[in-house]
Amino acid sequence: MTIDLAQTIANEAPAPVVRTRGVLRRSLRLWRTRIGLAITVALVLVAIFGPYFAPHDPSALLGRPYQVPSPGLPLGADYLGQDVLSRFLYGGRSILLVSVISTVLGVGGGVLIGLWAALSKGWVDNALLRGTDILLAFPQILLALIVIATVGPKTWLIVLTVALTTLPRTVRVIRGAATSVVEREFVDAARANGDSQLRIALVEVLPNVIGALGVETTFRLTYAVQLIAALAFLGFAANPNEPNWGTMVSQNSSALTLQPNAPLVPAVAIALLTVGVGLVGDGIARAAAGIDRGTS
Amino acid sequence: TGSGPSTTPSGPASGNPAPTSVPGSSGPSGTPKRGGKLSVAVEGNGLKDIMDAQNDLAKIDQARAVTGWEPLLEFDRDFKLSTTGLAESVEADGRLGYVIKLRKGVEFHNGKTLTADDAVYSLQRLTDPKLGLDGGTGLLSADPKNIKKIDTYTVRLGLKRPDVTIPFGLASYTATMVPEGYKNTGKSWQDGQVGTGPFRLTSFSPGQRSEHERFANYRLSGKPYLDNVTILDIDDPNARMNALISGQVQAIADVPYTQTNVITQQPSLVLFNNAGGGWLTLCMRIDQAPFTDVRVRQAFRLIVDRNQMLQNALGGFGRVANDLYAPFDPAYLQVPQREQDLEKAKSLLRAAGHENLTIDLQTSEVAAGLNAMCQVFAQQAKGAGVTVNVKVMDSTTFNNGFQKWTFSPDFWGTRNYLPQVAQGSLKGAPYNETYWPPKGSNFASLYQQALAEQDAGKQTDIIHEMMREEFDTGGYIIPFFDNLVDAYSNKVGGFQKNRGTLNLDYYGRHFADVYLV
Amino acid sequence: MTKNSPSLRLSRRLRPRGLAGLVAVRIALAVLTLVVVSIIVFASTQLLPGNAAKAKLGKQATRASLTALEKQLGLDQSAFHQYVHFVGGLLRGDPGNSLTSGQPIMADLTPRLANSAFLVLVAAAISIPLSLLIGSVAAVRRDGILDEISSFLQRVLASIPEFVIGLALIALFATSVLQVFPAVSIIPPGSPPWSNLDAIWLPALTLVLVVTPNIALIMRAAMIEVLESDYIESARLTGVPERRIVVRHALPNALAPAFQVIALNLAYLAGGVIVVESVFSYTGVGVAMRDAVLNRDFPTAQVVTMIIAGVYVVTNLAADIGTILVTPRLRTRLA
Amino acid sequence: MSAADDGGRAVRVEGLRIEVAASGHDIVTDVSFEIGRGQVLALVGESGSGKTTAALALLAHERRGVRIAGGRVTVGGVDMFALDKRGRRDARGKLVSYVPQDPGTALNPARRIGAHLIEALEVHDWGGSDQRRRERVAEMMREVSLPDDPEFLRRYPHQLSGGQQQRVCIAMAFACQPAVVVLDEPTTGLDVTTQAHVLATIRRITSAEGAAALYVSHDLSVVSSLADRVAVMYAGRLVEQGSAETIFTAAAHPYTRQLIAAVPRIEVARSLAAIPGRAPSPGSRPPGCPFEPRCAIRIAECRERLPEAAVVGPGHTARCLRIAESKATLATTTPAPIVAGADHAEGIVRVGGLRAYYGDSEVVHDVTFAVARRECLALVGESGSGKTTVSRCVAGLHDGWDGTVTLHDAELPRSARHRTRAMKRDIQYIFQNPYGSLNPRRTVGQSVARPLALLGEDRRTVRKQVAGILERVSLPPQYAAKYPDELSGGERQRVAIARALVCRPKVLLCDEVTSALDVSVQAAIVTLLRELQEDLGLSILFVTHNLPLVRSIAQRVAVMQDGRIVEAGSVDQVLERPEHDYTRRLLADAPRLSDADPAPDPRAVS
Ligand SMILES: Nc1ncnc2c1ncn2[C@@H]1O[C@H](COP(=O)(O)OP(=O)(O)OP(=O)(O)O)[C@@H](O)[C@H]1O
Ligand SMILES: Nc1ncnc2c1ncn2[C@@H]1O[C@H](COP(=O)(O)OP(=O)(O)OP(=O)(O)O)[C@@H](O)[C@H]1O
Ligand SMILES: [Mg+2]
Ligand SMILES: [Mg+2]
Repeated sequence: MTIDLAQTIANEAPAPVVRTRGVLRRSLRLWRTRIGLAITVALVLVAIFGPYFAPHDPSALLGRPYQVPSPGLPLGADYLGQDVLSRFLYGGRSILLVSVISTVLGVGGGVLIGLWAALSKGWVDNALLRGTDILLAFPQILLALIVIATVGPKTWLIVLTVALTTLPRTVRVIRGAATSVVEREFVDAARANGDSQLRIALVEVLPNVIGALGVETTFRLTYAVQLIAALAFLGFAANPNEPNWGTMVSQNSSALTLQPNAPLVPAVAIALLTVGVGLVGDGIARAAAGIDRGTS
Repeated sequence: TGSGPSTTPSGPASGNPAPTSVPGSSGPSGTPKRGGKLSVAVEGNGLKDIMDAQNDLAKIDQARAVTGWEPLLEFDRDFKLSTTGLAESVEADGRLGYVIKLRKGVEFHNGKTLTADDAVYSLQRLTDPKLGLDGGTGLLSADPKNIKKIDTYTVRLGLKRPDVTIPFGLASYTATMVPEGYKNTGKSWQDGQVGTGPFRLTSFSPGQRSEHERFANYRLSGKPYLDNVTILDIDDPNARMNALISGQVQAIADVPYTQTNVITQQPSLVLFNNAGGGWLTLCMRIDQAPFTDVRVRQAFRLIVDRNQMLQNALGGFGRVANDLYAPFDPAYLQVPQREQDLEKAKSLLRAAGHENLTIDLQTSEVAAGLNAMCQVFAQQAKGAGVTVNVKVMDSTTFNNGFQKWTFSPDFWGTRNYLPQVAQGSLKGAPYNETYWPPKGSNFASLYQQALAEQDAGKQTDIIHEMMREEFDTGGYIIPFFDNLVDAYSNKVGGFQKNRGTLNLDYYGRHFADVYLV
Repeated sequence: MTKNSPSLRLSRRLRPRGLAGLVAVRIALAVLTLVVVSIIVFASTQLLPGNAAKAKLGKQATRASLTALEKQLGLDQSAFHQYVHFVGGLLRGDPGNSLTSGQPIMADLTPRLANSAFLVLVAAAISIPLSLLIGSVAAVRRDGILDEISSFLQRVLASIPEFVIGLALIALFATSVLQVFPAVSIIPPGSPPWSNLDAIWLPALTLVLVVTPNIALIMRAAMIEVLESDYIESARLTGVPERRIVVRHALPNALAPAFQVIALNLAYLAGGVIVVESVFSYTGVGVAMRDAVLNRDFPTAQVVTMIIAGVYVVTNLAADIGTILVTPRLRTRLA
Repeated sequence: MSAADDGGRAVRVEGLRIEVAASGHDIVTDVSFEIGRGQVLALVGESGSGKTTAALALLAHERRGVRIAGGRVTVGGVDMFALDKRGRRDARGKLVSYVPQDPGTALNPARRIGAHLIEALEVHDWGGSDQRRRERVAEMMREVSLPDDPEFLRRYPHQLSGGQQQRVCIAMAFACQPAVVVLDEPTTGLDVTTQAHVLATIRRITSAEGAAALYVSHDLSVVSSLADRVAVMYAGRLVEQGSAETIFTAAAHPYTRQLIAAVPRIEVARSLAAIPGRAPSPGSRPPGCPFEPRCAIRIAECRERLPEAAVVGPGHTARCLRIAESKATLATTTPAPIVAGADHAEGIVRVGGLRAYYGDSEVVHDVTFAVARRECLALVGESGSGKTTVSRCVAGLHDGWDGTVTLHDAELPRSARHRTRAMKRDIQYIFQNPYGSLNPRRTVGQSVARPLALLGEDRRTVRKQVAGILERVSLPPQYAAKYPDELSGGERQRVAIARALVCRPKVLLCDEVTSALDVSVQAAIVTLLRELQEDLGLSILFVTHNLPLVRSIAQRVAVMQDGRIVEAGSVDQVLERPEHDYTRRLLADAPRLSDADPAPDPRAVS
């Protein structure tokens, strides 16, 4: 047993619990949130509906490798002679799906464990924190590499790995945000009523850490996208010929000067997606901080 | 005694597909100049890099071996045997032996003179089955117990069975001569890594680099021109390109096929494109469904649009092939080019009961263009109603499954027909991926006949019969012969085009011909 | 009704006191973490389909050679015995031979470690003071135009994958636009990393661009929280000059949260080098790790993992101790 | 800053107006007052009335989002608003200094006490030499009754108690011998004993240093022993000003009078008069008299025009049109019999031999008491004496305890988790802080309905009962849809009480339920609890450190010190004839309102 530094620091300056009702709405008033949301929505739309607008089969061989744009191939061809535009339109789905699923899994699990730790305190809390410490000792990419080295690059494995690297960070953030909430008396009131631990966690505490959760989710999502893209870049993608923004960057990264569209379009898409989501997170963070400070 | 076919210089096989001419491959002119240091980046194998004069696993190991060591015979620029190596002559001595006369006055880096003792040791080491050296793969018929010194400069190489391809084996770039007692002890390369080549190895770090220093007493006077050569292991082709562009190295092996324009756009760089005899192939295991049915194999060969595959997988840097290998062999079989015929493919598949076939194609980018070739094939197969799932994996997994995959690609270097059959198309051949020949075939006995046949004309007939069988029913889909595409700075001279087996003109013929301008 | 058993109370009383005691506890926990990490790392190989011997022999595996190699690698022993052997090797600094090269792992890794450590330290030495400065300035001028722009840019930078940054830097400074820095970081073996400074600029710059925004954003938030606090307002109302308030009053209180983030980012750097080193072909542990994974060189991958985990644990330990030292409440509680 | 022509005044505030920067709504409107040298002016008013905002204007300081929009503040002859940035900085701490409300957060946790004190002198270059400054620090430490040894000065703030921290802040404020010191509720966070010490310190140091003081407080009884003059603030305006004696004995404004009437008296049991309604927030203040909506004696005119400050007596002004009526009809004290018929025979809750632990330290030792039906037992004692711990043990919220707690003779399991539904229903707990005890994310209705839902009631019954119980605590039914942040503190505490009452408990545990509230709101809550006790026959354990309040609510009282009950008995007996020293000390330290006209003065009407 030892003192927990994070907790002590948190206790030292007890941040007023954010009046979370309105954090999200208030964040929408910030220009950065709006820009972020616009970017994110645009890219999500591209990812979801892109395939319906793709002019070609994404794996059809339509030109010479790295053919420069022409009327038939508005963004030119990639390393294999496939249409960059069609592959771009198809390529958002899987990266979005994989990163969203793994983020949901990781953040979901992290929220449950984080709340559990905050509510339990004592040795349970300590044990859970140690557990996250152990997971954190493997940097994200390293953990992913170890798992891939063991089993090979499978989609479900990448999802689980990214979720697993997301989890401990979420645990820490949520636990940190929740420690000041669980000290509040309405939690005691619920306990005195005989509410179950799970209900207290989900109904009483969780809504009060929505601000932190919102920020955390957006950040984790950007890291998930980055991690998946980085794995693809290092050559660990589940199915390299499936159109996917991450693999597109790595497969075509050499054509930066020859046919810049091929690597740049997906790279910019990834960057915009993460920047968009990140800006939304930043907006939420600022709105929450603004409410904390009593300003808007 | 008649000389073996290999020592008989013969012209290029008449029907060979002509190498595509590629612009931008003219080197700088000028006379060679002494001095300077050359850095060359070659694709390596990371920590798997080895230093053994008679063995190689990756291209970078080749580069190192040829820099410091030489074989008895050599291939000339037309892929014909020449006696410019360490042997003055290699003569057949009956059906079961060759007599090798060593060049006199050849000095090792440590000052010792090359003698028959060294040659006997070298040949015994090469043919030691326990060592499994690459340099020995062309000497499988040799009898290790029957390698004898005749005098100080003469050695007799006895054979277990008649084999006229032995001189080819002796010309392999890894069939080098090492001093007696040579060992690849790994740690103590400083003491033992001694050869007769133009450069002496001075340092070696696996996965990183090796340093080579000019050997002043090299047997060709005036050569080499360079003082030092550094061979860098840069695995990532983009990084190699970047290193060349930013001037960190002066030459690189293997420019990615799709990126040659990057080189040609730079006035200071030279693209060095060599039409070699190497080939990429898709291997169908004829002993496994669905390829047990010859009609499926035939259908798959008809699926391929070879030209499109060449353009899209190799960016055009190669020549369309006809499901046959050994293009530089004088006996190469001339048959009409096989073209894509999806209708015929479909009807063959229907007949074989494999309509709407779905099959996995396991691949890994163990050679440039393999994955692309597989993906192009998958795309083309759609036209015949065949679903090909390309499974890309890391090289280790892929290599671990070598010879286990039902359908997978592979790559081969330049060889003549019979040596190639010995490597990959016989039962018991070390790299037989297609499990050729089929039951009931007389392919193996034809091979034995051809090996023993000293009459070139008769041998050609036998070879044609073998090639015909492979062309009709074989397990290889050979869409093209790939070119070796390298690049160097225009400050470097001395690289010359050849039909060679190795990059950068055999690494500038041991880097002896290369100079800085 | 005896709620508190005597043994429990006794154990509480045995809790170590004093700074040394706390540091001892922290170190013990760090060691414990490393032990668990080592068990996980070791266990991961046991999960492998096929073992290390098979991975090594690959193409040429035959039954006999496999058994022989298994014996040589100790794979025929019990898992526990193998684990003890594994940890023993790590502790002795001789964790065995690489499966790919057959050479001692540390022979290859030691110079790489020096290179990577130098790269990370250079990146840290630039990014930590820089980010603390940017974060503090942004907090002091918060919501001003400077702050808005700088935090927007930082958010954007923090969101771009590191390999994209690396590739962009290569295009910008080494190949396409300018050719002022080398694109590939070639460090001759045997020479210390600082003798090849030009090889380090671009990778270090990449790491700096990746890490700085993370620390700066947290520093900004921590600093704002401190600047909003009552004691800062009190100091203002006592007439303390603003500069002094920022430097003497606010900064020490913002450092504790910053330490934690710095530790996390240093640990990130240790992992992030895998990608960045790959982009620049930098001869470091990151590339060694990537190759080890590609080649299924488990012993090497295990050692690199243990090293990086060790870096994480040590930086965290340092951050914890640093936090204690800058937080009087914690420091004096122990006195 | 020689005060040449300030006519003996240390501070002069004229027409001060402060607004919310974003909206332009006034927080403080047209505030004028003066403080003579060496004088203490108390600025009183309920929460949100603008006291802090106005007080900080003396230092020309605007809090974030707030703007000083008009008026003049002269301190020691210096026009504070005319100063530039640097001038203000020089003035702060030297000419006018500030003692914040919460010393716990006002001292930098990373800096030593000595550094704080030295810096306060150093930034103004006070004394000229370090030696001189060190002497001054030692002198100040003695003046605030703290040790002046270097060891103590090397301590960090968290190593001091709340009272010590506040005394450090006071020492800092007086260190440079300012003309005026602004003290913003400096004792609110402290228990009575500490509060008494700090008040004494302030009294002593103001006269010793000859400084004027502006003392901000919402607690009239605290102010009565300290202030020379009192200014009453309501909704951003000063509604009444006068000498302390006048205000406490002859207040003119209805608000002041009702405020005084809401203060519990230790001497006499009385029902506390609450002021109905709530104070308007900035932006929703009426154009007429701001107190009009809540005023018992309002007339139509009150709504139309803002009353001017009328002179009532020497140095006594009030902003009211109905001063005479106010004095005639509004009593400031209402003695009333409050001792109800507690059923002493029936001990519903019995606590026997209770020992409670935190970790390995025992903080409650062998506590025994019982609460009968329809009885209110007050548990009093200074901070840290274990009051909360005892009540949490009874409620099952703290499970580190030995001993017995019985309800209707049935022994209760230690933790609420192991208690039956009926047990949980019968004992309900109301928390100290109404801001913390309601989940900000759940509506009032949801919060109140939760205990019922747990008892398995169906939807419709639940809804009916919620509406009923809200009415019982005087909240309109539509409040069920509101979120806590839309409610005032008093309303929240009513919701908390409603939640506790909704499942008809037998026993209510109230932990300092009024300490976070203004006196006028406290009066309303106490009245409500008393009614409930009467009507429903509830037993109440009322934890408080406010002794006067005990008089107004409890029948019996138990005094706790260091985890033990040192004295127990009927309220009258314990408060009037205390037997234990500790009780006597508590009584002596309790602030008293220097009383007050017992009945309306008939002469004032004429
Ligand atoms: N930055 C701000 N923006 C908007 N309104 C504010 C701001 N600061 C204070 N107010 C409002 O001004 C009013 C007066 O606040 P102030 O803190 O001066 O009251 P107070 O009398 O000191 O109250 P308390 O007794 O609770 O300390 C309150 O209604 C508050 O909501
Ligand atoms: N969570 C805790 N952990 C350890 N000790 C505690 C804890 N809570 C309270 N204590 C200690 O228990 C003792 C009794 O505290 P308790 O809160 O019951 O006092 P109280 O009389 O309610 O005080 P207050 O008037 O300040 O509310 C105190 O000495 C306190 O320091
Ligand atoms: Mg206030
Ligand atoms: Mg209490």
